Amino acid sequence: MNELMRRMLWLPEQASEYARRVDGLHFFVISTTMIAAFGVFATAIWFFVRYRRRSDSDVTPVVHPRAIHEALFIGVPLALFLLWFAIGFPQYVSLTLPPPDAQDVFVQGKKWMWKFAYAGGPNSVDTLRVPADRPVRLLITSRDVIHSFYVPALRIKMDALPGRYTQTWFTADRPGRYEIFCAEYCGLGHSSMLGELVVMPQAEFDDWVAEQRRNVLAAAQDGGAAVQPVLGRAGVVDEGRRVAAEQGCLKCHSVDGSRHLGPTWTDLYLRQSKLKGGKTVVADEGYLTKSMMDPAADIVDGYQNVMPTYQGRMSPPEVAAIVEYIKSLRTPAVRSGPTEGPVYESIPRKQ
Amino acid sequence: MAGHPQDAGHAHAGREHVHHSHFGRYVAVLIALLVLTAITYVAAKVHLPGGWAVVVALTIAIAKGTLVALFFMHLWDQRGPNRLVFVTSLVFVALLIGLTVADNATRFPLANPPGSPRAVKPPGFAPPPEGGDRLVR
Amino acid sequence: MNPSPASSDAPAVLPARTYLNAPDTGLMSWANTRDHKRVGVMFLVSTTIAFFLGGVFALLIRLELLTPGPTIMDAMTYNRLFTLHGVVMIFLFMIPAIPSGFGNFLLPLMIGAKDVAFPKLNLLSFYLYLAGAAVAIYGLIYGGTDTGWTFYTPYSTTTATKVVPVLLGAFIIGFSSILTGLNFIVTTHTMRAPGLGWNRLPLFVWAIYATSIIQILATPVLGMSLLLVAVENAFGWGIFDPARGGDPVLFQHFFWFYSHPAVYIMILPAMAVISEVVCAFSRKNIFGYKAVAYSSLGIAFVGFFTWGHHLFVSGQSVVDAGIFGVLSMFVGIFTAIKVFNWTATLYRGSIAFKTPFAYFVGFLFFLVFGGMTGVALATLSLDVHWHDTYFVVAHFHFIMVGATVMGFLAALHYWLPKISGRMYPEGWGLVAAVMVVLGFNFTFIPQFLLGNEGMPRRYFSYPEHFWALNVASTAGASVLGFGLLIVLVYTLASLRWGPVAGPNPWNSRGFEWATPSPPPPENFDATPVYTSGPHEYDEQAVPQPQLPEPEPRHV
Amino acid sequence: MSETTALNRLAHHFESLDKQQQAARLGMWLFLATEVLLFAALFAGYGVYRYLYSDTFVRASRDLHTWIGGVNTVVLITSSFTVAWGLDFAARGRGDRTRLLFGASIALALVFLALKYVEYSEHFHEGQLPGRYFTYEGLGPGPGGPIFYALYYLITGLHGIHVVIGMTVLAVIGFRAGQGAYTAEYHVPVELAGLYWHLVDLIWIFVFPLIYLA
Repeated sequence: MNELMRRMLWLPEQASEYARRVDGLHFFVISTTMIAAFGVFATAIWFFVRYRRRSDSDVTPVVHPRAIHEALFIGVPLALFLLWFAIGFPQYVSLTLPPPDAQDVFVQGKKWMWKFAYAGGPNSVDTLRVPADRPVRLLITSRDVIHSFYVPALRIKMDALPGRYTQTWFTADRPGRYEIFCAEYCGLGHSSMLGELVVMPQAEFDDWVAEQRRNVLAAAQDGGAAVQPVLGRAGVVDEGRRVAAEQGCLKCHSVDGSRHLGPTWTDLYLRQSKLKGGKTVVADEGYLTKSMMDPAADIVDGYQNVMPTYQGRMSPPEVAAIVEYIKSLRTPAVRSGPTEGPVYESIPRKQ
Repeated sequence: MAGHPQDAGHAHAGREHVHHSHFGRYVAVLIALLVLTAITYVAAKVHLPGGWAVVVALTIAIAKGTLVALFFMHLWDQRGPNRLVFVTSLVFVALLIGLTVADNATRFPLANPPGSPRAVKPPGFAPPPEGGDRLVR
Repeated sequence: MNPSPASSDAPAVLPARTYLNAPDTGLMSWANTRDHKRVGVMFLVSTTIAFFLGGVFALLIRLELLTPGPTIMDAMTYNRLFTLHGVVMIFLFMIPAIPSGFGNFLLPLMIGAKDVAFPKLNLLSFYLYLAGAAVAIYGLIYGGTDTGWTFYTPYSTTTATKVVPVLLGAFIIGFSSILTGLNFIVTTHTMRAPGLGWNRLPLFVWAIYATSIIQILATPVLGMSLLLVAVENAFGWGIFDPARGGDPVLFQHFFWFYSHPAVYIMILPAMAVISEVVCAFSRKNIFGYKAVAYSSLGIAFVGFFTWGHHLFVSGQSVVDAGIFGVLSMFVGIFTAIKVFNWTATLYRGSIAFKTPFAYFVGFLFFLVFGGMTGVALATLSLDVHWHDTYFVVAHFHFIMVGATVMGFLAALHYWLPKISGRMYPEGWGLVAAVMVVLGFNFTFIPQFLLGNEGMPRRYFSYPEHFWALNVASTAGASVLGFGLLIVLVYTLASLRWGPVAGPNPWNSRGFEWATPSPPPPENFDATPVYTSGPHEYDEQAVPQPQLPEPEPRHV
Repeated sequence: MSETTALNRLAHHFESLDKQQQAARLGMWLFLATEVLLFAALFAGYGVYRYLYSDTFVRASRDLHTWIGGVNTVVLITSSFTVAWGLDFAARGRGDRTRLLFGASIALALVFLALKYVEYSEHFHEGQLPGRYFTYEGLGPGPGGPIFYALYYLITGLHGIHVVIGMTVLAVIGFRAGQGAYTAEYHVPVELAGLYWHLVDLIWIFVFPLIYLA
């Protein structure tokens, strides 16, 4: 019955006990809505047929309601609605009361990606891994505008407010992969701000965390942070970093490998990129300089033409310094971004 | 004065304005308002503890406002709809203020602005360094 | 002075002197008019233009969503387009269309007045509307505003596109709305003709009166919050800016304090129309006059207590959520009362299935379904799943397009003879009505399912598994658009070639039919005196000897 | 004479002058209701931030010159009184006295604005400016100070605009009253101008404790 209703209403799979409870209410609410709507409609249609105008001189009686009619008109729907509320409100309240033993995950929305951080590491982008059958509390925030963290399969959603935290929690009980959407309009990339929730059995999750922490440690021993500017010509690079910050480049280009409004600068130098229209280009000094002067000329596929020209806004030495800074941003291995964990077959969705 | 076409109307308007002056009433209200202003001024200088200063100040303000509305603005001797309009608007003001402040007072504390003393961090709350306190501008 | 039944030999010519040709027909006489009927007609024309403009934007949006990726435009254009669609439809069409258009035309006629209380303010209201519309559209097109009509901070205060002109445009239109509401309330209070007590007031007037209350009390808060956003955007004063300690959720409180009641500004006038139409076409007294009349006031007041149900996932407190949640359950009751009473009115009526009635049928279905999904949305835990998904989009389109546009179209057909003196073609009317109602269902029922499946709104592209339902929705939208186009064509044609209607083509008992169609500039030759209500049909029919005994008055 | 004047005042679409005046009064009250709601949004904003940054707000309001606020309150209350008195004369057909008293009210309003100017220029000097322009250091760190001053300027600024509008209205109506445009039967414009001015006073009565005595 649950499965039939779920498919009829095109609801996504139910990955938690909470989702199943909410769906129970959903089925009840939709059924009463349907019955009421079609009840009213059937009555109306019956009246249309039964009392259709037979001649232009038809006479109609005066019909006034009795108190009982109006009492029923008010009482029946009100009782139903209050019943809905009485079921729905406790469910909503339960979402705001995470159990004390819940594992905390920090969620940060940013145009247009999701970052997840576990206490003690690791961090990940766009992929949230959680253990099955264990309560997980999400502490959600945003770097820029309001986003909304939405997992349809869990029936949960919570806005990410810039500068402050909101919370929600869930206990996923079905290992698998589920979609994460941004549900609050946040600009150009709103509809591509997608993420993935990976629910894994506790043991595999523990293995994954241990593996990730080892990697981070190794990277730290390799050379400090994951992103370590190659030194040399340090003065120019520092100058480039300063100019980039002043000119606001870093508002759209990240230096940690993450995707933002524009392509990241990490490992950008000499990278091959596919342009809009299919051409390929190598990001050498010439391309980087041209991109600052005439950004619209060669747009990398998948990005919007939103960058203003810096022609006349920076002196040639400043441009050169930025290019040197970009050249300095090279990593032995880029460590950010989702790391591959065990792969689960997602439960097949209907077509 | 013969042939008065709007007897009913003038009876009403006349009752209010023509037959007797309200001057005495205005003076009494003015004195009351000045006295209340003095009281609220002194009360503020005393620096009452806690939230009492606001409560006292607002109570006196409401009393003064009522005097102005009733006598200077003649709600005392005006028709029902006008009174209803004004009272209704005040009800909605109270509604808007009450429910927005109630929201801030009872929400998840960290959902309040981080600079506010009301945004109490729970013990053991340790966000990652790129947490919400830093904002991209 | 209640309207008399139409005699069989209705005049085949239009009255010689009407508001359309007296004092004269020049452009200046319209631009400078004080006549509420002319102001109403001007509002009708401009809101209808806005409606078709917004409709074109809607069709472009649906076309873009025909395939998962980019179809005919890029993301920026799409974001601007849905902002255009929202702002134009809500501020330029929905809010003024029925109150300022039909309300202006009909309200004085229905209460037997010569004009509204403040005719100059009324004209000013129209010019404010035009000015606001011009500023807003300028801002939308040249500024490329991409915030959506909700202007949520901090997106609206940090976006690179220009937002301030649109905010100012909406602010100015707000004043237009306030002036109209103020005028209607004062008119209803002070200008009713003799014999027209509150308990005999047409239900149209009751609902427009309730609408005006909302316009007066809610619009200033919108104006102030839009100004605050403009100040924030232009000068960075920090009231809503999280980086300066401001609270973006506070903006949502302010915005919905207006915009939730504004939903009732949009739906109450449609209910006003429907109350008139259902009586006229079933030739029956309204079932439960007081219930229908007072429930309008109930909606107006309780509608103010529910704004927080737009903030269930915004970080609002549980206490507020509970208060707003339970109060939202009550506002649905008033709509339920109306629906049941309208349906009961049909009982033992004499129903003529003309075009306005066809739209009543559509309205009834859309309102019940849209209304109940609205209450379902206010059920807190369900809202967490549905919030900001296509379920919400489908719900409010059921109310706004479904119910309000059906009300608008019913009004257009019902009162076209009153306004223009000519009839529309009945056959085409029914064909278009069927297309509109079916097309509407095909457009928005798939969107309910999309919302269930989890597709968020304002998505430029979407994962492939949402594809099928989106195609269905776009297909339905094209049928809906085509149906509306037919309405436009035959309405314009009938203004010139339609058969002359006569003063009361529907045999309605509504007071506005007691004067020639189109009415003379001063509405009535002499001040009317009312001896019976506008929804009383019992003693109207020509008595025939073979009829059974009259029914007892209380059944 | 007075009747004919009164009859000329009757607009074509009203049945009687009484109805017309009733309509004008109700219209004015509805307009005042919209004004109240306009300020309501600001007061709600004030309430929220007063709650969130209560300490800073208290300190900020103690920084202000309470005496200026107090004197301004007395000034506005007195101007309200003179307006009410002026209406009293208008109701007895003494338009010349109305002009005199409205003139007194305008003079008091000028005193109000002058004091406000003194206050504003001091704030500008101290860097007590809204939002991102805030440079004053007397309130310690945190966003409470800039927000207090943003609200301060919004509320007192909007109120100041209303004072200026009210003065203009009083000037026009007072001048016309002096010309004998109104009679004991028809003086509804005087009444409406008075209502507007009392509302300006009424709002200040609430602004004063909120801003200066918090």
